[in-house]
Amino acid sequence: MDLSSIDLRAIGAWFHGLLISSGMSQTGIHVIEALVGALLLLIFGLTLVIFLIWLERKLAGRIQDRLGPNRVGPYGLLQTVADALKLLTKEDVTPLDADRVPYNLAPGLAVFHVIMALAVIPFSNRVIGADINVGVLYLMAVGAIGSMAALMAGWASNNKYALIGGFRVVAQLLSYEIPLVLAMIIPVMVSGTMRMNGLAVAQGSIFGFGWFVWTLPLAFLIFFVASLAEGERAPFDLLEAESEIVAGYNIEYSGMKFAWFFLAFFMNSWVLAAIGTTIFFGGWQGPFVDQLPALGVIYFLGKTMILFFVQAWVRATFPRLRIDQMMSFCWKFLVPMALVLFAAVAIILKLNLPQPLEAITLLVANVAILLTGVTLLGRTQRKALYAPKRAFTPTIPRL
Amino acid sequence: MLQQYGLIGMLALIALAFPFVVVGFTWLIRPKRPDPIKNSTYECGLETIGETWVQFRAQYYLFALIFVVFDIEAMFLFPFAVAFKQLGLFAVIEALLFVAMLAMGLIYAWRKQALEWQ
Amino acid sequence: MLQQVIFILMAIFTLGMALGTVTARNLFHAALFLVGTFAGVAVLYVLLEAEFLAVSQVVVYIGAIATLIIFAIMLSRSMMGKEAGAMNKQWLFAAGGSALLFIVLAMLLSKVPFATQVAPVPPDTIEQIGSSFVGVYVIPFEVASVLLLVALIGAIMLARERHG
Amino acid sequence: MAIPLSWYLIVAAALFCIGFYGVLARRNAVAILMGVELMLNAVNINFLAFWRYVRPEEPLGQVFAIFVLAVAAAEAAVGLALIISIYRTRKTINIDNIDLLRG
Repeated sequence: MDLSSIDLRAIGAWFHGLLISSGMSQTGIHVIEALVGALLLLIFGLTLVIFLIWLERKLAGRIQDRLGPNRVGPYGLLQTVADALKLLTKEDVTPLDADRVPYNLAPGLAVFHVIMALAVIPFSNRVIGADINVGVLYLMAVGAIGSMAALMAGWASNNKYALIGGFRVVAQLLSYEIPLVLAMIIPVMVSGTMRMNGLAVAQGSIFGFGWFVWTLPLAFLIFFVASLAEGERAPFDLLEAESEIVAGYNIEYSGMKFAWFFLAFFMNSWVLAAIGTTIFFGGWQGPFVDQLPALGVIYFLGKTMILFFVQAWVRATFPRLRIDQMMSFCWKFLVPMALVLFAAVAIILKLNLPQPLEAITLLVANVAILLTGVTLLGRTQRKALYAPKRAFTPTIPRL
Repeated sequence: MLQQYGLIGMLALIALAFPFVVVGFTWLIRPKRPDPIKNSTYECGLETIGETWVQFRAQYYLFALIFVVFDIEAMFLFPFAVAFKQLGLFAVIEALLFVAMLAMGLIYAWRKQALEWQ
Repeated sequence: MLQQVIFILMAIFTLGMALGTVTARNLFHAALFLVGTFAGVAVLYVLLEAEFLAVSQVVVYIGAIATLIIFAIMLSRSMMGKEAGAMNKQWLFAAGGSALLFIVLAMLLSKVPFATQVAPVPPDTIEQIGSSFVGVYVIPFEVASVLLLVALIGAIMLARERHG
Repeated sequence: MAIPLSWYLIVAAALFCIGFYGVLARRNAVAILMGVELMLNAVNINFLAFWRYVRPEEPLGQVFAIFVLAVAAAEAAVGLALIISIYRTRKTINIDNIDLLRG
């Protein structure tokens, strides 16, 4: 069998042909195709999240010298399924004082925002839900709905801890959205498109040398740190700082409604990893992908898994930051650096340098800005560390 | 173009309905034994002191405020970034002026200690 | 046909949410209705094939302005319903006036023959917007940045808690 | 085109009137601000409808709508900061009670 004939596009074309031969109207075909695509994305998301939860628990277990889940199924693979079944049959307690409509709406919106994000992610050159013109901005919009869900949950629970957790997490999500977006604008500027697939196509030179992570490593670093915060992961998981605010905005939720927040959390991390892969690691690009388009899906999922693994690794090893440190880090370090980087990249690209020289200049500028930023940060931190500390400051009494 | 949004709209319908369908399904199979203590806040009968919706500090508002300004900035910069390849050096300098203006706002907030979490 | 059905449903949804915004006694609920209105308007923009504005609408209005409003509700503890009613004394006149205005506008708008044309939207609308920001409309563009700067400074001055 | 222009204009007019009612009838300053936001949204619908149906080849309508968005955000930021600041000194944001200038 000729391997090159395996094309995911062929399945779509076959399905399209099937619908046309059934003699349906044009609108009907569009509706059915949209329905099938949407259902596929939903099913993909749900199966994925079952696997991701197992993976993360296993990884965290191994990193922290524990076993992790190992009872249900081979290697504990079915642990998440068992958990899901338990949550399905669990009693669902709604606090009497809760603001009922927003209380019930919030977990649904949390799931809604992560599933919506799947629509624009290019799994391969042809396998993409909707390749819209404003892909990157669409992801931002979807994220805005997520912070609205946290705000609603925190408010409607009628619990002080939930409210503080909700407000904290929204302040965090809002703050870190700025460096995230500024870091995403830079690849958009280089490639000249906001389409997610266009961004992946723009990085397609031989064996990954066109990936934006090589020419814009600082943009990727900013993106990655901000995506840890957007995914509410350690070291930025202040919403579930057990020692301070018990468990954040979802404390009053139980049963399936809690499960939805849990699912949204894991899928959100994966979506952020997928965005990082598409924007900085060439998405579905890889060797022989032109001859065998189906390989793209494998490359894409593999790269995304590696990024997700790094996220889980960071989560399992880093201690938590304080909220003031977290806010300062965002606004006084990441945002200024992203702004400077934006200006530098814009100017370098307009110098019209020949190709290899331009890439090298970009790389040098990135590293230089990063080193300057880190040096400045280190200097101010050291000053604070060695500042004279006194038990009390003597004041001269004024006459 | 609208075809692309057909899928997004369909996905929106399904993604919006699906969580509630599942929650409705669990309502059929789960136990329902409410009691006043279980249903109180914190699920344990410990009463909250005072009103839940207490007044918050202005710090949250200040962060949201700075965010709004930078959000608008990003919205202006995205079309600029898409058109970037066709633009001349002077146009780029104009956009950098725009960014510099907002960077000044950030510096002002920094100096006024609006970025400190007190 | 399908587009018309979607339009009518979304128009009803949007207007219903807007009515909720102006009548809800609980201010937090009013803010949530407002979010619903913004989402409905975004769908109308999609039907107009203005995808950039549709997405910006969600980013700016739901992500930023609605959040700001909810934070402000928290900060001022201005829950409705606890004080006297949500409406002031002139609400009946306001309702009459608004209804009258709507009737006049609707009659006017359905009568006027606007010179419409059926032209496809160019595929590079976003590039056009971007290059016009730094081209034809460069002065509004820079003025917008000054406006945002001034708004930021003013709002920080007003909202900051003064110490001592 | 499937949807006539006047449909959009009528929806925008209705949204504008609802916002107008909110501004006139609400007591709470934040609620009044929400009414203003509704009115601005109605204006934007009109801009985009005219852009789509009269001159889609030129981005003027979209650009104007973006500026309206920016102005709306600036207005909300300053307006809400004012409300918070008034609340801090007067402990109310009920418009009926804010009548310092009445003497």
